[in-house]
Amino acid sequence: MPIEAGTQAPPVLAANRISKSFGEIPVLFSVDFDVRAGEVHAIIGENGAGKSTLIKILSGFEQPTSGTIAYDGRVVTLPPNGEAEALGIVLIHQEFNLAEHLRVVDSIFLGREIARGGIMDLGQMRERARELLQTLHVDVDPNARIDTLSVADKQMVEIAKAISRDARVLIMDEPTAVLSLGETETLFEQIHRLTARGVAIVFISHKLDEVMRIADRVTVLRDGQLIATVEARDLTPDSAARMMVGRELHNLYPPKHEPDVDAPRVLSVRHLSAPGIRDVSFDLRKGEILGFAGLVGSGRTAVAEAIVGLRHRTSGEIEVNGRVAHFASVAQSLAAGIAYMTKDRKGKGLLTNMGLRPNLTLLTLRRHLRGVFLDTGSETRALERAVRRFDIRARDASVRAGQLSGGNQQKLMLGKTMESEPAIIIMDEPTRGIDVGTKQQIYHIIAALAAEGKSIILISSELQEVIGLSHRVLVMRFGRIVGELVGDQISEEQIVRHQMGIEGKAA
Amino acid sequence: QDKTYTIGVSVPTADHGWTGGVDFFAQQAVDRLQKAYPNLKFVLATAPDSTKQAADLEDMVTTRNIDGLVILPGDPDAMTASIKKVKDAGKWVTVVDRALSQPGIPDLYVAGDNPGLGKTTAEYFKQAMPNGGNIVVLRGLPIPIDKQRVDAFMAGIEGTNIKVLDQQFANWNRDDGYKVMQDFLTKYPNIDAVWAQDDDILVGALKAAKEAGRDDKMWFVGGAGMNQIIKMVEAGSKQVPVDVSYNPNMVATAIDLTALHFVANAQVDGTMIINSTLITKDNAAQFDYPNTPF
Amino acid sequence: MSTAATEQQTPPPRPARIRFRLGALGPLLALLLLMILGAALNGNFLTVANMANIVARASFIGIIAIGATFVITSGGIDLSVGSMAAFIAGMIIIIVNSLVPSLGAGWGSVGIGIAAGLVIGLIGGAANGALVTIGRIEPFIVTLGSLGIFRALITFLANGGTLNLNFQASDTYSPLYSGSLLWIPVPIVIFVLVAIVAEVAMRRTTFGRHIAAIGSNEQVARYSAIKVDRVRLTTYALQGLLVGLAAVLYVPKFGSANSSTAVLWELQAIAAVIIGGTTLRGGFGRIWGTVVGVIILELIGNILNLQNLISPYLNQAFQGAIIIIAVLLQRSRRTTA
Amino acid sequence: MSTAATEQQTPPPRPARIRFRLGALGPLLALLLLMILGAALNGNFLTVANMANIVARASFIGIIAIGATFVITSGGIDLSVGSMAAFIAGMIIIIVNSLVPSLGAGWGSVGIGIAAGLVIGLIGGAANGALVTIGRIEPFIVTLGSLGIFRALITFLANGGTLNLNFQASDTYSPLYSGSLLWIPVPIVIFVLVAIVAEVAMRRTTFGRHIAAIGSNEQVARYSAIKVDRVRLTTYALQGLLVGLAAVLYVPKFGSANSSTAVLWELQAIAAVIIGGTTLRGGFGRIWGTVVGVIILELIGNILNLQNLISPYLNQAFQGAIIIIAVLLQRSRRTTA
Ligand SMILES: Nc1ncnc2c1ncn2[C@@H]1O[C@H](COP(=O)(O)OP(=O)(O)OP(=O)(O)O)[C@@H](O)[C@H]1O
Ligand SMILES: Nc1ncnc2c1ncn2[C@@H]1O[C@H](COP(=O)(O)OP(=O)(O)OP(=O)(O)O)[C@@H](O)[C@H]1O
Ligand SMILES: [Mg+2]
Ligand SMILES: [Mg+2]
Repeated sequence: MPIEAGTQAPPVLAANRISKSFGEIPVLFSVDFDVRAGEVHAIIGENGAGKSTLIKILSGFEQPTSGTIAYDGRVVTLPPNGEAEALGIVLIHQEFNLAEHLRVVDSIFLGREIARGGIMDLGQMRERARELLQTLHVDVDPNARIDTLSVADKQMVEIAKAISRDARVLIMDEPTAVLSLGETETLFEQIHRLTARGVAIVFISHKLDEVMRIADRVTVLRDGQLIATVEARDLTPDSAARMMVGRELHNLYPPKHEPDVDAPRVLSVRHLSAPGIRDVSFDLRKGEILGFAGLVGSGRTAVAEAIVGLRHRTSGEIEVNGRVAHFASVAQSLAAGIAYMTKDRKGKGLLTNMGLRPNLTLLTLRRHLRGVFLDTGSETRALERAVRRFDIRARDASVRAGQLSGGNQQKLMLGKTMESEPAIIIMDEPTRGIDVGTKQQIYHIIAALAAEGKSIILISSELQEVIGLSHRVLVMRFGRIVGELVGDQISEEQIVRHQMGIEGKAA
Repeated sequence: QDKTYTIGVSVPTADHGWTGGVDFFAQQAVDRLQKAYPNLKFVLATAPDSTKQAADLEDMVTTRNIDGLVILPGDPDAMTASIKKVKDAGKWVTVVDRALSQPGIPDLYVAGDNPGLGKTTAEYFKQAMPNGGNIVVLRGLPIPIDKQRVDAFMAGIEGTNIKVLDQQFANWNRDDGYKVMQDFLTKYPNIDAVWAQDDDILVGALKAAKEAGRDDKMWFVGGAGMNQIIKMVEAGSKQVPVDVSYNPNMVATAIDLTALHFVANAQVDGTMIINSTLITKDNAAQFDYPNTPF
Repeated sequence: MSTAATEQQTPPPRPARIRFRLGALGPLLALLLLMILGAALNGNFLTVANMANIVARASFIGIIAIGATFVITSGGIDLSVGSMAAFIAGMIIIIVNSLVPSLGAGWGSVGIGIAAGLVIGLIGGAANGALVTIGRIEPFIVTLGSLGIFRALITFLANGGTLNLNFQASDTYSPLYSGSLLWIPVPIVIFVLVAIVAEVAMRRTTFGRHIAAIGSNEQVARYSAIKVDRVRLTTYALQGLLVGLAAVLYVPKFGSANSSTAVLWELQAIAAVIIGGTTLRGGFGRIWGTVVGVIILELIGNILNLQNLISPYLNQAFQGAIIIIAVLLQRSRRTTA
Repeated sequence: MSTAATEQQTPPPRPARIRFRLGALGPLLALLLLMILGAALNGNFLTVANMANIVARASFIGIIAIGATFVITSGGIDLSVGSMAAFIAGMIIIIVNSLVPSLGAGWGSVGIGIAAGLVIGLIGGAANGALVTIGRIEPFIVTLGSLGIFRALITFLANGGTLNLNFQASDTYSPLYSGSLLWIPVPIVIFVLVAIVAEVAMRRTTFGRHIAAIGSNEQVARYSAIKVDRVRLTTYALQGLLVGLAAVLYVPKFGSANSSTAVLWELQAIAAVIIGGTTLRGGFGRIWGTVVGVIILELIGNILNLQNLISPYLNQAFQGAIIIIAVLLQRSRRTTA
């Protein structure tokens, strides 16, 4: 049956004057929000604005401190812990909600197994899982264990899981943060399919171009306040940014200062091979920002991890400042002035059950020793510095890292890496989940670091930032470097062609 | 007669049949004497290990102001120092069963006779198999009293044709007695007799032999005088012709004597050895105590 | 583009499958090596009789260890199983003895005793579970506590000594241990049945999935609308029930129970579970592995008794070494939580 | 913007302190209640003598439990401490006795014995650590194995009997247990010193921070340039050293060692650690809590000796109940891994 989509339809799910506090800490102030059948309603806002909190309330994972939820016009109290899925309200969490020991198929159906009398129909489950993954063009074996998947694949499994429930309202919290163009396109295909069927979609993203493309309406939050809800077509990236950040956002990317050609090589990688990569060679010069582009799974992280000694190196050589180096551990590469910032902040970056201070200084504890004892005072000062420099927003200093908003966790991780004041910094998806305002800050920080003679390897699936920041771009495909772009070759079109293998060395 | 005395009684936790018997008889004696003599108070403590038993002694002296102590030391060597402290504090000390590593500490020593148990058993084996035979030995836990028993037994059968095919620890426990015996039966096609050293082990060993259908091809000797076994001996069982007494009741004797010292200041000091005697069909009746849990 | 997407996802799940096979190999390999060792040491080792002995002995701890596999997979632990078994055995004896005068020594009394044993186990286990889930106390502490409580209760019931089953009653009862079904000893039959059911429950039921999920990441399980506390409690109740079953099989063996019954069975059960490849931190468990683990443990004791090379004083050392080696054969799949 | 940020940022971590205080309250509360109970039961309970007894007793397990706190905080476990203590005590006795003929029974021989004891502990612990880190075996299994090995070795050394310390040597040695420093018994002095140093190490050193990080998320620790294996190994070595120290204090008290020495100390130590509020899954540990935990355990035994109400058979039950209650007073801060 045809469902009249878009603006005329009545709201399926609506939040009226929702407020929320954690303890005595308010994070939402009487926010109104609704989503209609067949529409895509995007929520944008700075890190810590309250987006995730709002949608957790909309899906029952958190209860509002005050205000009401209306479902099909009726005021309801949503059941907790994802039981609202039974009502057709499905949430894709910002942080993965997957158990590492389980297999893909088990994760997709967890809590919703296809079973008769408690006995599961494994065959059917595997079949359904395979179909789902195919519709998403994800080629992972349903029997593969989650902990063997790459971050992007995990995200796609989450999406598969979500669309497997026949949702009436599907809420996605930054689903594209870890996806590259390819997966993002597939996701959007599915979103169109669903909206055509009258499913209401709530979509959170910091990538404004995506929002412009996919959303019918856009709601802007700032510091827990509802700023506005507007038709997407009335919105320009600049106006959106202004509403989010509360100020004009000119020149997102700072001007590039190419390092002079005779700048010394600080890092040379020769014929490096490791699990996931084959025969990778490149140079990094003092003061250079070297971008690594490539589809997710193309081996960029593998390169980084092989360099800093996190991944076993099968062959090849690394020179730092002209001297051959063999790093067996992060400690050694750090001592040589090379720092690596992981893209897996929850699994490898932060101790989510610990405070901000121990997280920030974990990499560099020795700097905070007085004699043999830790000087918590100097740690606290370091935290204050980092908070100012990276605009880390916690409602109060005692929250555990896991309680920070996603983007603020990312900022904390940036701060942690920078604490080590490395000469060479490898950043893996550094702005993953970070709002435009802060992105701008971080881009300027990166440029400044380069300007003062630090060298940066920038791994990012967000082409714009690779293009906007890099002096030189290497494109990877199938674990090999398939192209090098310099100067005005650095363009979206060129990079994509290399990524796809339409151009450049065969992989 | 109006002065009241407190007697501390410290015994091992009931961690197997025999110590269970000790606890039972100690408790019984305490209840009996408290009724009989209103001016006697008792403090009964059971300890799973020497750390706890040492602690118990300290507590009895410090917080219960005992006048006398009756102790069956779980590990006499480890307890010697602690018992000496009690003695030095001027308390009467009665030691039961096991000899301390330092002579002259107890006022009264009611000695169990572990070597005697091995010796008596060896005597019986010698006269029961004059032309020798193949036997297996199921030992207790690897602790000194076990060693004393086994060494005495080995010495006893020295020079006879009695051949000890094998010996393994069965930890004074029925399950282990059962397992070890099962494996001995697998290992040795002909076994003429079994020394199980303790009646709990014996129960397990018997069960194993019975299941293997070989219980009629061999006879068994246990030790300690567990009621269930006494009854078998009394009934003239072929598998279990005799038992060797090692009576947990000795703790009651010690408590009685100590009580006498206080209420009647009778001459009870010195050493008193409770012999390990052979229990046969004829004298079994006098070892068959009514309603004992042991 | 989609094609590209499919292309670029390189490796088929080869790694996964391989790891699994290797993991599986571990305990079986250890088992095999021990069998060879045993056969080399003693000609009677491989006899049907000896093998039957071993499996029959393994059945008690085996049944308990199967329960422990569920508890551990869900991220818990139960130290109370040994003393709970002793307590239940004691209760069965007391109940049957008390019924004999009125109901006689037939299956009437014995049947009630057996039923009671199972029920007590279920309740005892559920109590542990309730303290863990509702009380929110570390399972280690809860069950260390109940270990003490059950052990004390059996000592108290037996008045420090031994509880003996009424003689006629034990004649009725004993076939349940010493009897055979189609030439197979009853305890073995029951052990195998329990193992099969458990294996299915672990692999093919939602219950099995849910405990693995809880053990792997409780938060994820909770967010997946799984009734975490209820499932947890169920694993402990199930453990209790199986302890009850083990006790039901144990009573006819000697017709007695005392304070030294089933001492330290908990350690053996847990060791068996881990030797079998279940991860102690939870999230992954396999029943058949546990079964192999229990057999390995029994084999060690058996082999030690069948040889004359090692001084009995060193038995424990040999045992310890074998346990380590058995696990060394399958490196602990340490997945960071 | 940054200003805004700092505003939101700075407020002193009030909630944090509250959370902490609540967590802390638990063991202290249990301690207090037990003290009151003891005082009510017996007038001599609160005497200096009795208190001194209790703390002095607690020192053995206490010193070991402090080591266990580090191991457990880093996400490991060590079951071998009890039998390792017995083995080391045996070795000390053997070494001292063997030296007496040549060096006499003075501090020469005793000193060497003590040094040897500590070194053996260090090595033993390091061996456990190596198997866990390099061998990648579940610590539970490694230490269950070494538990058996150490226990067997002491049995073997004592040839199934008991090792007794040479008499003159023990006269030299005994002050180390029964002596006093400024009216405080030596074992208490040492216990307190160890506790203070450990508390500082846990809170104020990189080592303490690193083990917490490893226990909380090993991957993150590795990516944060922490030498995970080395730190892990260190915790086990440290545990071993402290076991050695406990043995050094044990020998002069009991002057002997055999296969039944220090049985099940591991369970008491772990119980104390958890009663103290350290999380068994790792990531959070506190030394002073462990100290309180050990004292609580000793208090229970002491209080049971102060009264005649409870049948000795039920001691264990009472103990178990108290342990559970003590932890119930501080709900386990279950952090979902
Ligand atoms: N469980 C919690 N306890 C305490 N504070 C919390 C908790 N969850 C979120 N907060 C706080 O609430 C505020 C809003 O968080 P939220 O995750 O909704 O922000 P967000 O808009 O999703 O940010 P991001 O774009 O970075 O994901 C943040 O300041 C965060 O620190
Ligand atoms: N330990 C490993 N052994 C074998 N293959 C691996 C291993 N780790 C990763 N791979 C494979 O190597 C390829 C690259 O691995 P990786 O997970 O590092 O992708 P990636 O570097 O994260 O991709 P990107 O960082 O570019 O998004 C993937 O196909 C992955 O399956
Ligand atoms: Mg968010
Ligand atoms: Mg974000």
